[in-house]
Amino acid sequence: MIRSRETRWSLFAAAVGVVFLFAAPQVFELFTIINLTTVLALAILALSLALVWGYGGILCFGQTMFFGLGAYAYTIAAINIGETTAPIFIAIFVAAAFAAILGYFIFYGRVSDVYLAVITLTVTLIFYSLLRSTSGPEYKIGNALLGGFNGVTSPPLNIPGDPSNVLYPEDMFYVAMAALILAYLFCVWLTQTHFGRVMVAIRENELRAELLGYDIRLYKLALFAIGGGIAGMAGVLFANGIGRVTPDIFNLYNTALTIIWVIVGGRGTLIGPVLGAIALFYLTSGLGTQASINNNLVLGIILIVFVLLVPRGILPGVIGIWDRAQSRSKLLRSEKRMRRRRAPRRPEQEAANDG
Amino acid sequence: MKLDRRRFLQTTSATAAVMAAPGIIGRAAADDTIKMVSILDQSGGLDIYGKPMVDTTVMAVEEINAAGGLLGKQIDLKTYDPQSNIQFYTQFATQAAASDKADVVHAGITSASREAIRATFNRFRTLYFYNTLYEGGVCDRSTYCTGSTPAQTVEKLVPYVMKKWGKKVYIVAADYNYGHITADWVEKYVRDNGGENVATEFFPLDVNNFGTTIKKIQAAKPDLVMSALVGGAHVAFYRQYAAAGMNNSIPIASTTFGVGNEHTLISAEEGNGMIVAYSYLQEIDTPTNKDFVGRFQAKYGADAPYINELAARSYEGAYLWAEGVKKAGSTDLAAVIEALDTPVSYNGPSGKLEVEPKTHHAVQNVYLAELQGQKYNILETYEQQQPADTLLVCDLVKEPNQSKFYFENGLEAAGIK
Amino acid sequence: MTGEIVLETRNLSQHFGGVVAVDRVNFTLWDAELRCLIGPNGAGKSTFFKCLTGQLSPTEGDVVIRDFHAGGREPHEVARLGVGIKTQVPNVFDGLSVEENVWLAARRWQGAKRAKVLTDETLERLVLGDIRNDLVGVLAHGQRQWVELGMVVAAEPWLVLLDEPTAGMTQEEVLRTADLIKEINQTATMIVVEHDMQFIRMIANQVTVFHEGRILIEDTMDAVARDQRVRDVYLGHRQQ
Amino acid sequence: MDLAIALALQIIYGIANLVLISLGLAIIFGMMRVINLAHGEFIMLGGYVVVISTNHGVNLWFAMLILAPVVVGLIGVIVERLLIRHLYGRMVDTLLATWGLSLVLIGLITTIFGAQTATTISAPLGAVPIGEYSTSGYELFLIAVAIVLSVVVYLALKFTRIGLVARGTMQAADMASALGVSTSKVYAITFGVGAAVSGFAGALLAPLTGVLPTIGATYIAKAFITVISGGTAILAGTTSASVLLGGINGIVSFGIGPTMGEVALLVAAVILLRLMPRGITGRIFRKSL
Repeated sequence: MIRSRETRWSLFAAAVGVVFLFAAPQVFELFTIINLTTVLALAILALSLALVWGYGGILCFGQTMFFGLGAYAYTIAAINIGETTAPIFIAIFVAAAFAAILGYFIFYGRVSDVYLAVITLTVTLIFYSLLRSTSGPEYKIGNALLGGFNGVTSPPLNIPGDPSNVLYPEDMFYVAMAALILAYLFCVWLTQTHFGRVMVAIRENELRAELLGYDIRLYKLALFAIGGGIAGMAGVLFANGIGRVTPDIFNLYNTALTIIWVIVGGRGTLIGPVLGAIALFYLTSGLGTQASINNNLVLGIILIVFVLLVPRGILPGVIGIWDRAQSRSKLLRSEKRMRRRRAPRRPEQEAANDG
Repeated sequence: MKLDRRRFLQTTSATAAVMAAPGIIGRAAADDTIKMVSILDQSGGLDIYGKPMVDTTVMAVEEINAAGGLLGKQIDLKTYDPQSNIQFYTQFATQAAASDKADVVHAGITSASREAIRATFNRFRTLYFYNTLYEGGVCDRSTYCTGSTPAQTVEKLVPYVMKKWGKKVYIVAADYNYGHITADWVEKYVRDNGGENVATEFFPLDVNNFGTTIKKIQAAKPDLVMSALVGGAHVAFYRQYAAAGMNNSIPIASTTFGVGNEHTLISAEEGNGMIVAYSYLQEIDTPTNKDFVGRFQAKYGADAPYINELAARSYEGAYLWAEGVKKAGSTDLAAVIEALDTPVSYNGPSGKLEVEPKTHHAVQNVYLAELQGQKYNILETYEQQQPADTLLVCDLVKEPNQSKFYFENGLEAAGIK
Repeated sequence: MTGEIVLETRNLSQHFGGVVAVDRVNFTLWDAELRCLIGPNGAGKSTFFKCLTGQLSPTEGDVVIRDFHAGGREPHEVARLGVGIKTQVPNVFDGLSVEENVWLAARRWQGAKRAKVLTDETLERLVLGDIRNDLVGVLAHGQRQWVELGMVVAAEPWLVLLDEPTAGMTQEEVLRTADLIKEINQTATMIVVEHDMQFIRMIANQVTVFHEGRILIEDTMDAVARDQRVRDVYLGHRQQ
Repeated sequence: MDLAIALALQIIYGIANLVLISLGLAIIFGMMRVINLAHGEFIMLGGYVVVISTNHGVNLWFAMLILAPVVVGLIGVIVERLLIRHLYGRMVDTLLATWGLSLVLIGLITTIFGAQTATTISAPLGAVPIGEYSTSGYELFLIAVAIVLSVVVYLALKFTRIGLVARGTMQAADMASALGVSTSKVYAITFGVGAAVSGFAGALLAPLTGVLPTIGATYIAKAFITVISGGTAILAGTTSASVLLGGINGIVSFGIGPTMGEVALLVAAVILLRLMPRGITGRIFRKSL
């Protein structure tokens, strides 16, 4: 019953992550380590969408809204409170709570599919429009001015209980990497629980799940809120990586990009979208260091070639090749076994099955 | 919190000094060049501004190198394209400061991107030049803002057009920080000159349907419209305004029309008669400028884009920095800052450009011009305008250890207005 | 009829635009019964079934299951009463294995341990053991039907509603299904919607015939089979 | 009174504008269930055809009404043949592919023509006085074009063979193949027509807007929201959603301000989809085109 292979690979992936956590600062240059905070924040954002969309089948076209809410909530809370430990939890709570409210609105209204995509996109764009026009001094929450288009400077994380002891950007890497590993393990665990199986079941067939007595609205809402919370946490890290939150987080480009990461990495896996986000970030930023060919052109061609050659995304593509070799022999064996058992008793059924 | 932040910056600069040690060794090893990094958008929505800026930056560096370089060394210019995306700004800023160990970085178009990277440059004690016209208010020891600010241009434009056209002014502006602050300055100068501000309306940057507003303007019957609209979508305003026949009845003045070469994106008859104010226009009739324009067009072809203030200032910004290095005789941060603040000046295409030591902004000429046939006729020249707005809040001579953006939340929050 | 009424519809109607698919039906099901609903295509029996299961919200009238007013409720609320439902088109989790499908049904009502046992029992009972690890999506139509029946059984319902359980099955499978239904009926009250008369003969004692959205007749199978009106509307229809 | 008429015309123009920028997307989505993220770039291409060709002395009307839809339509057919056809039934992959396509088109145009291209055209037909007010004659012309275009699409759906397939597809996604029509050909034509309509819209808007390689981003979100809010019916959905969203946008823009006008449009779409989870034509006008 327990998908032991998946668990094994997940733990392996997490172990690789832990090795990276300790090895990276020894191997990479300082600037790489500093920049990794941002990259890892985006990776966690991709993970949250991998959970909500890849596992839950909820095509959320506005995952960046929870990401942005987390980033803003963290920044505003930290400015008001004067330390950053509580704001982390406030940010996660705000993002999850908003996801829950929006989820209630969506799922109890039976909105799904592309219509759900448009609602989530639209709400994200509402945040984008509203936040951009908050440049005046009248837009403030507590002591924090919202800053409009230019955004707000985000206070850096401090050691819990010691507000004056702030983390250096390179120390943020440890926090971000640990957060990614923990968030990933949490998601793996979640998919293994009864809740996670029901979510997959709902993705596979909503009506059947309902007919079994599962309240799919509630399950979707719960998953949506969890995904929102994870995205909110990613937002906290992003605010630290950039040192600032701006309404651009909520723009169409970024929210579509999140979808692209998940497709590139592979839907239905958790680690795939994480790798997809990291790969695309470095591909795009790598292109940014050259100026001879237009970056959009190169990136666009790469994505198109990719979708034609690797239709299911990076990870499922690799697994598929691996599996085909494995399962072919397995299938042969089990078929032989079946034939041996059934053939003497029910020859007519074999015939029926063949026809 | 403010205290904590400052403390953070102090602690980080201390670490930066420690970390700079291996950096200095590294620099000594590759001491044959001076490292300059440019981070400007060459793709994405901001490329209309970024691409010409990169072109002129490259041209300036090539010229300096051809003339023997700086302090006997060649300038090694690296250009990064953040693709109109803030996460790449911080990525490349960190790379420039921590990995390339740049002696100077010329970077940033929007204020959001500038603020995101300024913190990084502070931390790594990297000299930073911001060559874009913007809302003013940055007050930072190691940052130089060479572009014009609203007080410099709006102050001249408003009285001129009010005298010419009348006292009732209708303001349309982009709904973001720069638009709001510019609108504030326009309102102030309209009041100061005894005019009446009929209405101020703000538009999201991606709106490109201005019909209802044009009707409102028709209803309000102002003497003139002041525009602080920004970006590709807002070009639509001028076209729809002309399509409704308004350009013949109520004229438009602007300090933002043209930074994205908007005057070539609308036809001649749509733009004729508009009056703008900038600290550089390609049409400036001086030998230095004509020579500059000639070299630019020779390098980038006859189809080269119009050179606007952003592009010209990027060129001049590079030279201004080079003057500072020459005077300092080194690329050491403190020495270059000291040299720049003496103050250094550079006679460029726009005329004399001089560092204003209190604000690290630039004293510069301002030109008023009328658009005719997609070209500007210069009407007035105002020599050596001070960055009056930033001077109200910033004094780096008295208080050198500052790194603030005073106008982050508008003028009112900064105590002006 | 004796015993307790477990399911009842009162003036149940379902309209689609101007079309009246179910027209003021009063239907009563008694405890431990195995009731078959028959009728030609378009008679309204499937619509009626969907009203019972919460898939459709009735335009008028009510469905009462024991004391619960089920009309207009969500399917999961109906299922939560202990009702096992199998729809006309096999509704299974194609991307999951046979075992996981059944487990999801069992686990809805039971703790992890009991669910495991129940899953194993059900797989054995329905002879699905050999294909327990196969993805349901790759199975033949009849097998998928069986998986769905397994899901119904694993939930240990006291009331079972089946819509055309033998559609697409081989003769052999139909026979086994008939046996299974009788077996389920030992512990559960049942409604089976079917139009395969042969199959109904195998399992039914009491039959309700639908015609044009109403109940035409309700009697034993033999009596129904002899009824001229049924021959006209139902058998006549089948011959077309 | 004059103001009321002028404003009403302006709001109607806002609606017509929304119809124009959405219809191409609606055709492709309605018939093929492909969400074309390069839609904004098709509009941009239409604008570029007009700007570039008029710069080379081509007549403005010819460029807008004929050249732009033909060129962009052909590009659409080529894109369908080379790219989209490999991805049918994989809605999610088409998201990625059309996203890539949008980047390629932006990059290609920037590489060829630079970040901006000077133009010589302005809106023809002059200004039309309405009492003390005046409105653009060209905007009135665009209202007429939007109406004519809608009627043409209606007739095409109602009376042509492709229209028949389209109606089938709108009712049930796999109907088209069941009808035994060569779906491959139908899809190529559909994608081409959708692209042509988008290019046409871009061309018509070129004299009223800025034409830049990156301008597509201005249109795509609004078009996407309008089409999906409308539901599956290509024409009834798009027009009804345009009327609702464009109307609200216009009224709020005038009453409160442009920023709130934009927000009101978005909020209206969210509420609409909550109340009608399958869009307007999923709930009412179900049998419409």
